[in-house]
Amino acid sequence: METQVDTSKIVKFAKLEDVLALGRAYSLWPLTFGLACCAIEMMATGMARWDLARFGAEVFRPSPRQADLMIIAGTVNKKMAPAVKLLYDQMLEPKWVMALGNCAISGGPFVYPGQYAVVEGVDQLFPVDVYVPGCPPRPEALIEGILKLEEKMTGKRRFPVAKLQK
Amino acid sequence: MNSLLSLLSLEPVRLLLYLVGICAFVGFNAAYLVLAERKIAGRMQRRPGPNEAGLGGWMQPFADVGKLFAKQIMIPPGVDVLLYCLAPLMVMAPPLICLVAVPFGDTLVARDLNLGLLLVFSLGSVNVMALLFAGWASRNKYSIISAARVVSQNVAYEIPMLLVVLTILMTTGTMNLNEIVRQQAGWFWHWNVFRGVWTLANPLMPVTFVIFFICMLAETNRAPFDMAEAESELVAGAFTEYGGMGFGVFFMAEYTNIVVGCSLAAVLFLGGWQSPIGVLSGPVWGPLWFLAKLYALIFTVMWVRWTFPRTQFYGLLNLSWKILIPISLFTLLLSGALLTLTHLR
Amino acid sequence: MPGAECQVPNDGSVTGAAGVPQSTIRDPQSTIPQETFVLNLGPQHPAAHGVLRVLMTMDGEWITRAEPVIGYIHRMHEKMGENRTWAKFLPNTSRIDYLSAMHYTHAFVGAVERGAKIEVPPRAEYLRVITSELNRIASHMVWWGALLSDLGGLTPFLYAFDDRELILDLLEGLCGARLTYCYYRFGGVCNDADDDFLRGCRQFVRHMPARLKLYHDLVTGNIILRKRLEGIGPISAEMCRKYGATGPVIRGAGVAYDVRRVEPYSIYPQFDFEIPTFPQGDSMARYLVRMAEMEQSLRIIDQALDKIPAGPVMGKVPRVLRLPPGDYCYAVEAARGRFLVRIVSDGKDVPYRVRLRTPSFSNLSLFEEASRGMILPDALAMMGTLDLVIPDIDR
Amino acid sequence: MNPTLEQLCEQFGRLVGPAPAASAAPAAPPAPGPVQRTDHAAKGYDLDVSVAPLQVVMAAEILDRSGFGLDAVTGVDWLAQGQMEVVYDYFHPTTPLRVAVRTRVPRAQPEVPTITAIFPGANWHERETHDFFGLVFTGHPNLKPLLLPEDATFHPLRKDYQS
Repeated sequence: METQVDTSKIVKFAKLEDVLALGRAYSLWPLTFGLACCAIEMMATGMARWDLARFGAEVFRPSPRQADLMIIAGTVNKKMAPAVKLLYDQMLEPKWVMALGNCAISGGPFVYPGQYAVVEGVDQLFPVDVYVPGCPPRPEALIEGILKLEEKMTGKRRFPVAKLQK
Repeated sequence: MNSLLSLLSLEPVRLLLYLVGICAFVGFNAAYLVLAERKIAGRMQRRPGPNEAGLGGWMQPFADVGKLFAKQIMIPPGVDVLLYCLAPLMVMAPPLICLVAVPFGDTLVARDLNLGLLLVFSLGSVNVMALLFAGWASRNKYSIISAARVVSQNVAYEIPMLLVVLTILMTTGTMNLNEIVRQQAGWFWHWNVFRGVWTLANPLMPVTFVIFFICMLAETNRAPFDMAEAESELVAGAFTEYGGMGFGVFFMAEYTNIVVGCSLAAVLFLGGWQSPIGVLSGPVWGPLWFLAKLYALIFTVMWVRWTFPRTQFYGLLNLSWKILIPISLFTLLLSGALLTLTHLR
Repeated sequence: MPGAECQVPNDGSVTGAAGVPQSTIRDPQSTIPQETFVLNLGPQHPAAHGVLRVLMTMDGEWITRAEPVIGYIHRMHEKMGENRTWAKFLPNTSRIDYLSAMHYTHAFVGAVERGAKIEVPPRAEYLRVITSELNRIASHMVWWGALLSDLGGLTPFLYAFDDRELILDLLEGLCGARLTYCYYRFGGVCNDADDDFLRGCRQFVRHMPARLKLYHDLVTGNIILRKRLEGIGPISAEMCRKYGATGPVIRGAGVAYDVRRVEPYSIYPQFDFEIPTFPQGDSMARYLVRMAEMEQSLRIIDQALDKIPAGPVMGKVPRVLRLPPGDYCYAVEAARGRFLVRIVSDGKDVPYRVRLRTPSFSNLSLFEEASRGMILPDALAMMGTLDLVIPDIDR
Repeated sequence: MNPTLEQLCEQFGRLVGPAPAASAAPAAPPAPGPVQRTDHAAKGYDLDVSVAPLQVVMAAEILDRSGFGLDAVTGVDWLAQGQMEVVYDYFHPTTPLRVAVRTRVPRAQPEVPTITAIFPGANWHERETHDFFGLVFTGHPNLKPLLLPEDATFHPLRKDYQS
């Protein structure tokens, strides 16, 4: 994460920051960018049964300039890696990345000694905010990933879950 | 107190107040029509739509706008900076000015212009220029294709639209929008869309209305004619390279254009602020009727969008040049001939 | 800049075919100076269905040459086949074409069973047929929705996914996965179906015809859709043969080629079903073929549910699987066409070579020839009716 | 235009000689005769034809005339024998006939003529085989890497490939 300039360390507008974070959290527009199997589950999450729209995150923008969240849904291989990196660079700050599925996290089932094609985790290319494991992850997992991301932005969880009392 | 009232009646002050009102109206509409569209799309697709931000999702527009405002402002390298920055301004200003001439009620009109219709149509065409600038300046091939499409599409659909409006003008005899509305007083069969049928001024008036509506969809680049932003073909069309609020302005302008287009349709064909049932009219009911008609039309626009696939580009042009223009020309001639006949008699 | 490379090749075979609206084809003899530019469509593009990249040389909106560039999701499945035992390769087979995972596993399992001469119990065969056909319907639904969203109508996408979820519920109950099932094993299937699954299948078979009728009412009759698909992207039977295009593409060209019928495998000969063909060869024909196939799949499931016997679902399989040296092929009709597995064994417990011949690969390879002279939206509509799954092409 | 197996056997017999020729490689998995009928239920194809590298084009012509379509082009690396095998799979759209044509080239100089002129679909299959095995299809119009990155110089499916 050190690659990004964290402006909040330099200038801090306490309340405004909080309000903006809330706005960002409730309006995460993902990039229309599917790679492999996980993309189908990503689509399924946007569909009627799970409806990503409830969280304001159904506005899939095809242009990286208008997207806030890049969901790496699938395997990134060495031929694709420069393109993925370029897409990440084209997105405007503030931007977030979700590694959806084992392939995006670590290369998943395609990693073995001597493999020649797969990038072993997109965090080798750019910082990743949320990791959602699964092969492919279920739509619930993707929604949980979005909620985790919101928690990361606002510091509060949208649907609080029970925690063990210390 | 008296001086305050006299201040209010001063023309510049009144105009200023109206402009503030129009800006608020536009802002409110752009924000909540987006939400309405997302909700309506959700309902049509058997899902709830945005409902987590605020009660039932009513805070969603604030979240979106807040986020868009706080996005990084970037001018991509290699763009034509002047045009790139000018385009969002040019796309937003004309529909705002158009609303000056639109009568929301009998007296609720910013400027009761004699040539209101002319103003609306001349400013409405600037929209094309803005998208052309945006597409050309963006240094992106998709944007350039989109710009070319927008121009040819708008030119093609301006013609039948103007022919249709000429037909209306021949029967009404005025370009004052408020005057056009006043002529449609009475029950709903006095509206222009129906009156031509039974007064035999132009029996094809309902067809004309349909043509006007189709042209309005095409002029505002809405589905099924959304060639400028054909997502599956041209990524995001003319505003592929716009992010943050630059893109937000295009988004707002799209909905403002819809508001202008639908209010024109309501004024020209559906009796504007006139009550459909003869009673319940007046300075309070008038604007309500107008808004009801406006939002019913806007709902239809959204309904169409979430029902039909996109037309193919050449099919779109063929529809205009081969079908709409001949029909609208025919209705124009027909109402001209009928008018001449009635005058001779 | 009138140059040699700017001219539309006038071979007449594809672009001049009957039924194509003339307005969408540029006159090759046109003397207007043409200036071409290269449009790099993808690898991230909403119509690319993943990471397909097409280098389009465009003359305005006309495509003079569209060269697909693939390999952006190459995942070395064939190399992995040589690195692990026969059984350990099974999970890979559901990730090649994740939309018709059952068929792909079926082909690999079938090839190994052919080599090792493993008998499959009848109940397992019936379960394979039922799940395969369910998977085919689910895959066609994704195609239907994706095609319509390519054409700009998003709502059908959601309708299709709604019904697809019903299938996924059934399959999830059976094998625990929504997408990458890996349900078949050498000698059978991994779980026996319970009554819930069979009852659910019955309900689905009863539920689906009404929905298909709704699909037709909503979409197939739509004038815009017909204008977008009819006469667009004609692919002749000869072209399919030369390029090896199979599945709905060749059936949309009027050839009743279906591996289930021509080269029967599993217990398909026992079922009564039709091979829908449409002779026009255009995008609409391919559309109608897939829509009709869903009905036929329902018929097969219905018959299989009637006849499914009781009994074991796993045959006798040796603990360490070794195939006699030689090569073994097994072809199945996947949702996108003929899928062929050719395995070469040298007698060890790992394959010597696994060749996966995927249908999308061949179906896409004719795109360059078929899209010549089309305009961009038509080419994308045609690409939508080819029903591409990019990892299936790149493997 | 539905060929029978006999017709095909006869045509291939004329191409490669009817008598079973002795194979150059001693313990190669395929087989005694150049034209071999196989059991579809056991192997998955009906006819197995071994030809010399230069004959693949003529074999493709025979099958093209009989109405076959190209299924796949496959390479197999026989490291122990120092050979590379190229297998062409053909299917017939209307009859349940499947033919495998195979040829072997020395590993040191893996060159096979292209059949792109007859089956344009072979274009991609041959490019892919070139990617994976370094097999050179002479006369191929565009033998660039297909699945591997544009600048790839390695051939991962060779048995001696180390990453």
